[in-house]
Amino acid sequence: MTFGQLPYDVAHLFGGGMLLLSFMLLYQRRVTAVINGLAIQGAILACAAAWQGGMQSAPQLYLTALIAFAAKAVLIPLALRVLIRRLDMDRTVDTAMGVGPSLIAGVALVALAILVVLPITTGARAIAREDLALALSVVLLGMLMMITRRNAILQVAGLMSMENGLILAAVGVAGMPLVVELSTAALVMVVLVVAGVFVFQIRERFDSVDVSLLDPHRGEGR
Amino acid sequence: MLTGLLLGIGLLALLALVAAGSGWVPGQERRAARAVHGGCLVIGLGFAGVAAAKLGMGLPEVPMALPFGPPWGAAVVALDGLSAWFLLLLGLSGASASLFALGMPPETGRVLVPFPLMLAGMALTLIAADGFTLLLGFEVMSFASWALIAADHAEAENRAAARRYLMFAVLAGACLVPAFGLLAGPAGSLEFSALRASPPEGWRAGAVLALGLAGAGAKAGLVPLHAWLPPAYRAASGPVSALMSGVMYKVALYVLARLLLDLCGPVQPAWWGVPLVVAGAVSALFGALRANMEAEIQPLLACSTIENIGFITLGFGLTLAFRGADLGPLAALAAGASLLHALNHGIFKTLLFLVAGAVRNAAGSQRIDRLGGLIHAMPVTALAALVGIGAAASLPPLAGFASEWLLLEALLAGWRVSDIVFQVVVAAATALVAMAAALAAAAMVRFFGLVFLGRPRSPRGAGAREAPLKERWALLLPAGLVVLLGLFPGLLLALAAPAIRVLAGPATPTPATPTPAPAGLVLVAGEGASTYLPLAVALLLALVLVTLWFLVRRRSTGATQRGPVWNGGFSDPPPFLHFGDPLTQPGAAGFAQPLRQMLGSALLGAREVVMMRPPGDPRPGHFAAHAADPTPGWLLMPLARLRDGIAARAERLRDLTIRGCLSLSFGTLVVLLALLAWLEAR
Amino acid sequence: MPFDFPLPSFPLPWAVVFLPWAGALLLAFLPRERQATLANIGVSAAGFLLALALLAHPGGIQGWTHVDALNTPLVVLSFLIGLTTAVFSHGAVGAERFDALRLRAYHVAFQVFMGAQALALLADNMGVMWVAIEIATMASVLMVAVHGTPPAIEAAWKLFILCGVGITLALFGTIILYLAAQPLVGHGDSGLSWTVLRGLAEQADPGVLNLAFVFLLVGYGTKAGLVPLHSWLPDAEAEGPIAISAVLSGLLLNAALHAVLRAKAIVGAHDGAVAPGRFLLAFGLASLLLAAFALWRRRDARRFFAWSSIEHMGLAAIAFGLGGVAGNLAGLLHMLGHSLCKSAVFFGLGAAVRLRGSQKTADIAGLCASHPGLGWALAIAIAAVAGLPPFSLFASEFLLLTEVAARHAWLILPLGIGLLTATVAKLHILQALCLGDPTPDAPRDAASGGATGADWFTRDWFTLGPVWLHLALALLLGAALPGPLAMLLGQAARIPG
Amino acid sequence: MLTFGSIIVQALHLALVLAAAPLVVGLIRWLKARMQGRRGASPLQPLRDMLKLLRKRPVLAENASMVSEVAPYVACTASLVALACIPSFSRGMLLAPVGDLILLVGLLALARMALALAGLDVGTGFGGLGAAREMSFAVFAEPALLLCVLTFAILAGTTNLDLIAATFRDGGLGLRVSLALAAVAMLAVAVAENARIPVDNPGTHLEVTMVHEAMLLESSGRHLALWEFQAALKLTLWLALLSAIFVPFGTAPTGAGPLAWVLGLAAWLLKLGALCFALAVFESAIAKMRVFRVPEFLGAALLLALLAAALLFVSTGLA
Repeated sequence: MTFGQLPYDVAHLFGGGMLLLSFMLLYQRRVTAVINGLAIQGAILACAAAWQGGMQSAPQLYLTALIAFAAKAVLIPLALRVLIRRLDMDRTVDTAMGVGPSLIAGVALVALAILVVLPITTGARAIAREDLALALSVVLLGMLMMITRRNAILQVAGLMSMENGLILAAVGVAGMPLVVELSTAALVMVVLVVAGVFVFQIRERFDSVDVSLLDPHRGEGR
Repeated sequence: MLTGLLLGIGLLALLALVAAGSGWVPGQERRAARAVHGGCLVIGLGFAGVAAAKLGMGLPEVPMALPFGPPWGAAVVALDGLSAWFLLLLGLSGASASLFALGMPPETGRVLVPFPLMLAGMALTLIAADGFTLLLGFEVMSFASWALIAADHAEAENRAAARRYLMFAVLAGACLVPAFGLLAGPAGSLEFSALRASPPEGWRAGAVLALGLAGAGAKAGLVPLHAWLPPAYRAASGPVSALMSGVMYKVALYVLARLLLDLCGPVQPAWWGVPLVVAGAVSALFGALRANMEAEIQPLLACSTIENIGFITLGFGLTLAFRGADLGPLAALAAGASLLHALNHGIFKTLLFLVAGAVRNAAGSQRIDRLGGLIHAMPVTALAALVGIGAAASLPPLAGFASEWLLLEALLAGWRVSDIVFQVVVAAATALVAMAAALAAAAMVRFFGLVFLGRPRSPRGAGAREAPLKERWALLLPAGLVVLLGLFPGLLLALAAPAIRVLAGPATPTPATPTPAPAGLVLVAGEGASTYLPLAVALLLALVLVTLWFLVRRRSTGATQRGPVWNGGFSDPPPFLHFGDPLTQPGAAGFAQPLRQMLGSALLGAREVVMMRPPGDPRPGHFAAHAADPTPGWLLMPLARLRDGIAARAERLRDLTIRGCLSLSFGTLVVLLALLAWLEAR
Repeated sequence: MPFDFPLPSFPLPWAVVFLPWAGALLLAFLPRERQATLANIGVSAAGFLLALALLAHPGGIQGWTHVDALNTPLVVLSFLIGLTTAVFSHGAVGAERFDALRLRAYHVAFQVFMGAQALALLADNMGVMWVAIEIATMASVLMVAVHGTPPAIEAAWKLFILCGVGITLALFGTIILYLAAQPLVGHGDSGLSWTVLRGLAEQADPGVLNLAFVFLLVGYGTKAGLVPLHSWLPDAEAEGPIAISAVLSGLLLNAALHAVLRAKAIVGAHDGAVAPGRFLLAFGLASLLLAAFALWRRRDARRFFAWSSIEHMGLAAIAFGLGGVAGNLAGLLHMLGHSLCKSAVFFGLGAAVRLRGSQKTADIAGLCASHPGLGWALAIAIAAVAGLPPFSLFASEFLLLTEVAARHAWLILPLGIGLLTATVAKLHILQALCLGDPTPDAPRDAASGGATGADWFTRDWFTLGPVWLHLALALLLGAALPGPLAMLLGQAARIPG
Repeated sequence: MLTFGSIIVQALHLALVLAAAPLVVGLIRWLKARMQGRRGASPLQPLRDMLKLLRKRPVLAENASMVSEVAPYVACTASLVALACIPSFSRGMLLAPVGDLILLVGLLALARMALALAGLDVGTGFGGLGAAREMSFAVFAEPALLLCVLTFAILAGTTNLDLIAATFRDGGLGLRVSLALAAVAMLAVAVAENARIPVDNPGTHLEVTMVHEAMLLESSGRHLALWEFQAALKLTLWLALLSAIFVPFGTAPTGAGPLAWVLGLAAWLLKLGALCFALAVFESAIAKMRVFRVPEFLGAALLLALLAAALLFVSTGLA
């Protein structure tokens, strides 16, 4: 396999775009904006997958791209919007950590990701390494988002963002078997989480201020 | 022979199954009880027979690998001198206890199931020849005895006792298992032959010593790990406590001896003896003192057990020290003292606990303050008890004295280890042992004098009847043994020679080496200079007694006359007090008063509360005596508080929202990644 | 292996996986309680028989699956516990008061879970293993949530989110693992094959391997309930039908720990990579110590034993972290023994909870006095879980302790403290539940479908049978394992390295 | 071992101590009386008392058991056997191999327990009180005694009384601080064991002094005679023990002839008389102490004995 400079740059660009969007998600204060950002990230992921499909001449990646686009850029964001309307949720984000600190933490996480990936120069191809650093950053930022937001919908968004990073890594590794299957399986889980929010009307189970509501549910007082 | 033993163990397990099965069929308890106890009796006698054959005929010791065992290897069993010696005790004591239980009203399944299991566990521990089998038997024994203690679990006190008991048993296991691991080292084989081949060195050896002492000590009830012991006996029935006190602690001591004296190899330094000597002496003193404070007979006897365990441990410590100082004959002397005392104590304590069981059955209580005057109603039991307390108070020529004589001789020779610290320790230990012996005598006088002599203290006690025939036989069997053991300690030591060689080193003479003519009738110590001739002493005593009696009765022919008690001129009690004025009889607390004031207040935190009414107030005054063992206060309570404190802190981790839990996971991930980055950057 | 399997090309592992799934399909259409529970037993029994056939399987890779000494005993045990759970559930499901839909969902989820469990153990392809664990997670979420009460949903949601995140991380680790193998194997499925990876690990990039291990550890470690990733476990095991608690702690945790072990084996094969054992050791110690102290604050009996699962997983992790044949054997034995004993406890506890109508410890006192058969069975089962002899947890804890003492003596102290604290806590609960004055049974209304006193007695053996069977097996495992099985375990202990 | 001479010596010794026992008690009483300015009863008075008591019909309490009847014989026997082993005018008696110091302690304990049980038999307050105190005092006396034995054992290498006496007589040990300390300790133990002032007062039956006599309140007739005799034997035993160990001079060696015996006899009588005198002086000079001061008294003896052993470790360079 020989990659020219351009394909590498483009793939890198997609990855960088996803990371940027992760930061944007971390930065957003409004729920709808977060969902929009998520949709864009899903779209970029689809592009990245398609690009890699072309680069590695692996047709199954096109399928991945298609699924990612349909589900992550269109369907799930739509569903989340419906959910927000149905549950009549607060439209502003209730953060547990201020935006500033969470951005700083995000930068630190990216630095950590790079630090961790840095020693892997030996033997591994540069593209994989760069992609790995980006994907790792996206995953970590997604998780950071999950723990800095109190709203269930936004936590689902964080989980999705994590999963996006995951797929980015999967499509970035040349010749990864079972990509389609794995990405689909991961997607199914996210869909089920969203469905769970739907079915059980879980509004604020993550972090309710209403202790009297939560305590009996934990089964055992202190 | 080993096959026979294993068969016995298997049969015991089968008996337990039978007993468990009989629980489903109502109305079969009587037959089940007879089957279980009869079986235990026969198997116990079999054990004793096999052990005696092994010791007497010096059969070869061939380790045998069993067809089953833990998943990583076969279980190995063997019967060497040390095992056989303790097996002999197990057989004799087990047979006595079973015989006694046969005479008692049938027990429920709660007792019938664990009883044979406990015997099986002990036998397995004794014949084990690898670490796993040993601890398997050891813990089975602990668990079964827990079930026996918890059998009467309706009372909260008994439950607490059982819980504490099991806790210490687990502690013992948790100490002994790593001790074996340390002993095995990276080579990993736990077979005794392999362990002996590579004795531990340096800090490993020290750790084995500490863990072994703590582990076996926790099970044997060495101070300060004895807190569980007296309460455990409040609950157990006579035969069960006889078995526990007579044999179970000996099994723990067997493990101690096996671990420290045998498996650690013969080259350990002399100072190894010091911790054992100190622990033994302190246990002896504490146990004997507590025995004087207890208000119930079974805890009283249990405390006396602590004292005797201390003696045996002390002997093991001296053996270690003498062996380390290359004083072979003295090591053999100390080892012989310990082994003989283990056997003697096992038998006479079995006897005393069976007596206690008979008293409980007959008089319906074990509180000293509800008993009294039982010698009139239960003459045979009283006679057996008298033999027992004589041995427990180490009076010549009974069993306890011979072994204590050996122990004291070993202590008196302790100065030969040329180390001033050890010498002073041994001198102090001598004083403590003597004090403990005197305290034990006081405790035994208190036991016999208040329970069997005097007047009854309660209507129920006054209505006591002599124990049934089987129980009486079960009392007379160990009583006869106590007398025999006391008269022929030399023969016993000759029998114990293989066991002594295990402890003191292969080429040591036994203290019964027949330098003067009649072999086996003489105990010799101190290079042949000190001797004890129990048979001669006994004959002399008998001769003098008979002569004296004859002379006195010839001079004084008058028959005795009965009259009312004089009691220093005090007036007779009013007729409505059927048992006399109860306040004029010494009570359990009253008898203990001098010792409580002299030693109890300092060592046991004992105090007395006397509440006298002002003149003219008709209400009765009050007297209360308390003695509290300090060890729970400074050992268990702080630990429990620490545990609760940590638990409360740990609880904060549980009380998290989902976001908090996620943060935990995330934090873990980030920390691991950072760690990775740091590791790789190095 | 005693004889060759007649059809070497017959995909036995897949049959083991798909039989329960087919059963799930069948059960989805059985509306009546009695039929459904009996069918459930039938399917489970068939699955167990098939799993037994694995013992005769020559071993080796078959497509995405492989059969070796490590996973065979785990699979067989899983199906055994599946069968006993089905039997138990036949006696117990009436008391759960399911409506028709929930009953079907429950059975379907159960069988789906069983299949996924088998696949997770049998998978050679790490990707397939991941998918299987994901399916098992989702099935268990359904099983926990099946009652639909607020606490159940709370617990299920916690399980879902925490394990979902964990599983995502595990997938990331799997991808990185492939990244390590990719330069060596090129394209194709073999890049995710555990056997291939294990063989090639020595030549792979250690940095990539390290990274992969961290993610796999955190990911699957979450499922295995290792502290500090354990938060979902106590609640999940304490809600939902009690049969599920037995399955969760008996099977799911094993599958997850097995996955961690496989990852450890790969990374451990490379000398330049970080020593994975240390990580496992640290997680194991944290689990042991936290759980040991947390046990003292439990007032809910099921949560108590859920925490004890954390503790036991910690012990197994310590054993695997020690590594070596003895360490691995201890860990494996501990996993097997824990599954047997813990599910036995949950069966007994289930009956007790049903009788007393509460799962608070204070409401379930004195079982030995009121129901001697149940009380003593439960007492012995708890003692077995506490590591008292002669059951197999004693053997494994013994081996672990001696191993630790022989090789890392400084570990004795934390390990001993944790073990002692936990064991004593279990003895406390043993006495609290089984001994003493009995608390009154809950009153039963006829409409509830719950068993009356006499009825309970007839169904008695659906509870006590499994309990005694498990205890007997644990006894065999601990003290008298038949030779071939002992050999199998010995082989298994060599696999993780 | 079993020579004719040893048998003769043993028989003579037995006769001697049997005769000496009542006389020793009487002598001390007489000496004390003289010192206190009274004329005092004849030294033979205790013997007369005993003989008279023997003839009287014993009265037992209604609820007394066999213990009351058997205990005096047992106690007397134990004391007598112990006394028979202590060399008096000559060493090498028949019972010399039996005469072990630890056995002696055991026999004393046997006598003590018989006494205490007899005191408890009827269940009266006085008997219990006396028994409790008697057993409690022994708790301090026995260790002190055994530490003294430790000192002897270190010096003589044995616990056999005969050999110890021989070593101290012939071994040329000279004057040793350790032995002096041990002697003081042993004297204190002897005072306590024999219920003498300051531990107990043998001359009264008042409740305040009750230890030994309290246990005998219910005995009468031949039983009381036996108890009195036992007390006398015990006192003689202690005096003989002290003289055998600390002043072994003049004692005839093993296998000596009658001339040496006569010399030894004279020396022994002299020693005994001196000890009686010393005891009388001591008892006349000091007052009885409170019961609960006794542990301090015996504790001091215990410490002295420990000090004796420790000094020995240091001074003889055994360390």
